[in-house]
This record gives sequence, structure tokens and C-alpha cells, in this order.
Amino acid sequence: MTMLHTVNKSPFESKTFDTCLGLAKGGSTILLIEDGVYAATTGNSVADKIKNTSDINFCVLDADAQARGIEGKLAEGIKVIDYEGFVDLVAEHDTVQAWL
Amino acid sequence: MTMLHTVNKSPFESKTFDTCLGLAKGGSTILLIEDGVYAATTGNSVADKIKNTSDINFCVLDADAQARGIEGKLAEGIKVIDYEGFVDLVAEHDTVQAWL
Amino acid sequence: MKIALQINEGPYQHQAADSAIQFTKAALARGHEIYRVFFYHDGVNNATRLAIPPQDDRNITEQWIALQKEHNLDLVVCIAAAQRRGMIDEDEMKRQGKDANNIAEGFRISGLGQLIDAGIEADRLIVFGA
Amino acid sequence: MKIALQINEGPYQHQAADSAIQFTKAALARGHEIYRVFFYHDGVNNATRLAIPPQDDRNITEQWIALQKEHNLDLVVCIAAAQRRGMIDEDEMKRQGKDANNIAEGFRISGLGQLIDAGIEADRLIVFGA
Amino acid sequence: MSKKFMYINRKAPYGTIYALESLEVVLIGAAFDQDVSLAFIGDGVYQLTKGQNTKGIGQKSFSPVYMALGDYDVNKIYVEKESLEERGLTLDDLQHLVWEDEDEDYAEKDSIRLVSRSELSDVLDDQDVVLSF
Amino acid sequence: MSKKFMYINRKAPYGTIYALESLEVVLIGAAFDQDVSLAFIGDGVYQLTKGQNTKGIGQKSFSPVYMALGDYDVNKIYVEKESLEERGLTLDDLQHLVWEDEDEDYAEKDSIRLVSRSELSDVLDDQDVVLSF
Repeated sequence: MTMLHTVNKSPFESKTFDTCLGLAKGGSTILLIEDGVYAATTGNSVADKIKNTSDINFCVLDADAQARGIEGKLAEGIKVIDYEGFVDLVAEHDTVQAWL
Repeated sequence: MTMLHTVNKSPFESKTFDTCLGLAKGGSTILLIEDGVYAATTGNSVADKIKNTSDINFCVLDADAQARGIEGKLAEGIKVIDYEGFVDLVAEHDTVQAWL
Repeated sequence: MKIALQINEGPYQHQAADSAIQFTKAALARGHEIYRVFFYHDGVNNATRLAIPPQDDRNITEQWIALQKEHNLDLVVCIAAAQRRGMIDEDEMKRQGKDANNIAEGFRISGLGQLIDAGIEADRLIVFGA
Repeated sequence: MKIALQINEGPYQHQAADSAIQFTKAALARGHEIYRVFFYHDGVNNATRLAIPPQDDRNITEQWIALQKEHNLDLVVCIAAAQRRGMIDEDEMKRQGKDANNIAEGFRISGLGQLIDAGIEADRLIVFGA
Repeated sequence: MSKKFMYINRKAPYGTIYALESLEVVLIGAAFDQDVSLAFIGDGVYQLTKGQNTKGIGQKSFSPVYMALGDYDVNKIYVEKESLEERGLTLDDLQHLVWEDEDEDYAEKDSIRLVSRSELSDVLDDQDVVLSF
Repeated sequence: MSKKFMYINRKAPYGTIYALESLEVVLIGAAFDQDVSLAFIGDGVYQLTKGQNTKGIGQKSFSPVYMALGDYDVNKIYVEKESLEERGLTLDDLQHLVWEDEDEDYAEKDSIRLVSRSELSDVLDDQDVVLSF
């Protein structure tokens, strides 16, 4: 089975991103939305965690990244998707786990 | 001036407690309420942070500690107070800063 | 594919309420069926017809109502959560002896079984919350 | 001493709404004056008269109403936050052309200036929220 | 066809309503004859601790309800070992939740399964529906 | 008697409403002729970043309002240095907020004061009223 994980909390204020990373299996996808998109930015300790996790696909929701003005600061290897891409990810994976 | 700080978030899920600790001056008081009371328990990494901060008074709200069943697991040096004690702390300090 | 949504937070306070709408619109645009939208916890507050957001701001409830009309969505408000938070429809108002009601047209109040049913019947269940 | 409170969260969802009440009771017991309680953000949802919490559970709004009556508390609901969230009184209902209202007796709707005023006039301002 | 339902609990009790309202879904859901599991991760493990006395905060304690889960055939309760350890807790700090196995002459069995993060990860991966609170 | 009011902003914009509704209080409060300061700590520093475009999320951007704070005589804006660094941000990532000093022939001056945690701690200690969001 494959799982889509969504994270909507900032990794700098909440442990949610770490919890998700600790439980996500290789081959699954982590989609960063809402305040979770800050995890996709470069130049901080979270970026290293993503860099060191090669077996998980990281995506960020474009609209949320743009709202926060970070679309020019995204770390390498993170795929930018729109809401329809979000829907496609939900359809492509067997289950969706929202890390609230 | 003296400041009363309140923290109502669990230190294991949120960075709020750390932020408060980083900004609280010596001589001020940190009162743990609601889910913040878990910071007052022993046997974890947070207890060490409190132990190493000797110039700040730590208090925990009794009702919140009892609700969570932790009154028997409180770290040494943390003062247990009731709601009236909470009110007294507010009156005794010049300002109150709630770390939400 | 049949997709169901659960919404745990009220409008404006958390973006979760907005994300759920944007997701729903995109899912419909991609040709999926929205099996049900279940409003739980503070999410029930999305169903009020009494809100008057600033004119230059979005109106979250109106957006749900418009989507409901166009796509015949099943918008279910959890009755237990709604009762705690003062969200009631006309039937509940009469049954409970209250003097007003506030649920917008297009939403229906029902039990938690509707959430479990959505989990069983839909191909995917996705939760928006805080 | 004059103490003012600001409450940022709705009832039941967050304990902040409960803590504020317990604090208010204790402050009154200690002989302090509650200068004002200002309901902001989702905190405005504490003022609904339409809630029907489970019979074995507390009723947060009723607790405020009882305290208001006994101590003549000034319970102020922020108008901007209330409009976004569908909390309206009779005057607002008429002015906005709505067909129902839901604010409980004992609460009054007013502007953010009332919060600043509380900061200026009270000896202490304490915020409860999430 | 029965689906595998997983309720994920990550919030401490009383500070927010999620724990209580999640429990309400679990109880209702038990009537639907699906395969039900509960996971307690992070602060969620605090929901299961012993000795909760909510008299002072004016809220009703729902702690006893966890004891009744076995009667509703909810007996797969996964607790993440790392979450307990990080908080300085052990299994002894949690309520002893049990269920009676009809197939074995109503023998009383433990409902709580202490699992490592990696084991829990496998359990999650096997679910059809995940409800998060 | 004028009181020292400090608004503490610790939440990122758009994910929750606190940033917007706090800004509304600050604007109203500016009419009360008190000594007003704003502090941006933790994720609060994200409120001040450049280039916010909210079209895709359906929310109104309130980012331009920060530029107007100077016109309301709100010109003491403290940003915690450590919070910026932890997020990989520098002062260049933030909007350039200014105010005009009447006493110096309307000279344009910077509103943002980059302070260390320890300096900010002293500023907080000096306040009469702290509003937290």
C-alpha cells in the first residue's frame, strides 16, 4: 500500500513534521500544505532533514507557498503542485493520513 | 519590573515552552497551565531544562496537573498552586505574558 | 473516484476550512465525486448562515452553499459537535425549545455514523484540521 | 486590583475557555474587580445562547451568564470577529438584514477599542487562548 | 467487505476537545462491524494515563471510557514506545486495558500493544481509512 | 498617563487568523495615544516577509498593511534575530518598513529593530501591557 501524508504545521513551532517523518515509510509521499510549507525552505535545519530522506517524495502546495512568499526559496528536489495535483496524489495513493 | 509568564502547550509537541524559557528574565515566574503542565514532569529532557534554570520560579496549576494525573510525577522545585494562587501571581507581578 | 472530507476547524480561524474548499473544487474539476463533507469539532461552525465577513473578504459558508447547489454535495454537520457549539437547524430548535436557529440551507445535521459510512463507502477519506 | 481578560478561543474546543472562567471565579473570590472580559477571535463563540451541551457536561456560556448576573461583569464580544463567525445580536440582525440572532443575554457586542481601553484602565490584562 | 479503520490520536486530553470527540466516533464506529484500530502517538499517549481527576478544571473525565473499549470489540490499541519514553512514561503509567476473547472462553487479554515507531509504521501502512485527530 | 503596550506576534500568516486580527487591534489601538511596540518572535517573523501572494488560497493578503504602520505612528517593530536565523531568513527577506519623523523634518527612518533574544527580553520586561496572539 502507498500512503499520502499531509503536514500543515510549521516545523519551527510544532513537532508534527518530525512525527510524520518518523512514521512515513519509504516510497510514500509527504505533501506540505498551509503553514507546513515552511518545511520546504532552504537554509535551515529542516532542509537537511529532507535532504537526508531520499526514499520519500516531498511535495509542496503551490498556492500555499506563494501566499507565504517562499516559492523562490524552496529546497531542491521538492515538487511543486497545485490543488489538482493534490487531488491526483490523493487518488494515486491508497490512503491519506493528515498529520494535524 | 517582574513578569509572569503562562505556558499552556505541551513541550513535547510545541516549541512554546522553549520560546518562553529563552525570553524569560531571571527573577520572573513561569506558570504551567492546561497542556503546559506536562513540562513539570520528571524523567524526560524537559525536566533537565527546568533543573538548569535556577533563576526562574516555576509553578504548576494544581487542577490541570490533577486532571492529567501527573501530580505524583512533578519535578522537584516546582511549586503547586491553585487558581487563587494563579490570581495572586497575576497581582504580584507587574505584567502577564501568555505564551499561546 | 469517490472522495469524502472531514473538516475539524471553523472558518477564518484556521486555514483548514479554506483548504477543504479549494480541494473540493479541484476534486470536482478532476471529475471525482465528493461522496460527503463531514463537519466535525469546530468545523460545524462553517455551517452558520449568520456570518457577515468583510465585503472584500471571502465568505466560506456561501462558497459551500454554491458548491452544494451546483454539485448536489452532501454537507453533513455532526449533531453532537453542533449541539455543544450552538449550531442548530429548525427541527433541533423546536425539539430543544430554543428560540432561533442558524444553520444555512444546504447543510444537514446528522450523527457520527455518517462519518463512518463515508469511510466505508468512499474510496478516500481526507481530513482537514488543526 | 482591576483585572481584564482577553479570550481567544471558543468553548469546548480548547481548554482556554474553561481556564478563563476558573480564573475569573478565583479573582472575584480574592476580592479583585474584573474590569472587562473581551472575547476575540474564536472566543466570540462563547457568547451563543443556542448551545445544548450534554447534560452531564458543563455549560460554559451559562457559567458566564451566571457570573455576569452576580458580579455585573462587562462581557464584550468583538464585533469584527463576531461578524466573521456568525455571532450577532438583535440590533446587528436588523442592521444587516439577517433573520435570526444568537448572542446570549449578558454579553454586549462592541469594537476593538474596548480591548485597548481595558489595557489602559485595568491594572492587569491576561490573555487566554491557544 | 470489511475495511481497516485506524483512528490516530496525537493530542493530550482536556487541553483540547479532540481526544473526547474522537472517542465518541470510535464508540459509534464500533457498531459498523469494521476492523478497528487505535494508535496513540506523541502527546496522544497521555490520553491513556492513570489517575486523571478533572474535578478542579470543571470538565468531565472521559478516562473511564477507555476501559470500556474492549466491550465494544475495540481491542487493537497501538501505543508508540518512543512517544512514551520521550515523556518519561512506561506502560505502568497507562491504564490496563483488556478485552474478553469469545473464541477462547472469554479469556481476558491485553488490548494495548506497545510497538516501536518502525512497527507502528507498518501497521499504519496496512490501513484502508485513517481518521486523524 | 501613557502606558507601554506590546503586541507579541508568534504565528505565521494565513494558516491561522491571529496575524490578521492582531493587526486589526494594532490599527485601532494606534488611535489611543499609547506607547506602542510590536514584537515578532518565532514564526511571527514570517508575517513580515516580502512577496506574499495569496491569490491561490482565496484569502486576502494583509501584507501591505504592515507598510502602513508607520503612518499610524507604530514604528517600534522588534524582530528577534535568532528567530530569523533559525528559519534561514535575513533582514533582506522582510519588507522594508519605515516611518517619517516629524521632529526631524519628516526624515524617513527604519521601523524594524533587529534585536537579539537577550535584548528583546529586556524590551519585554519594560512593558505595562502585553497582548499575545
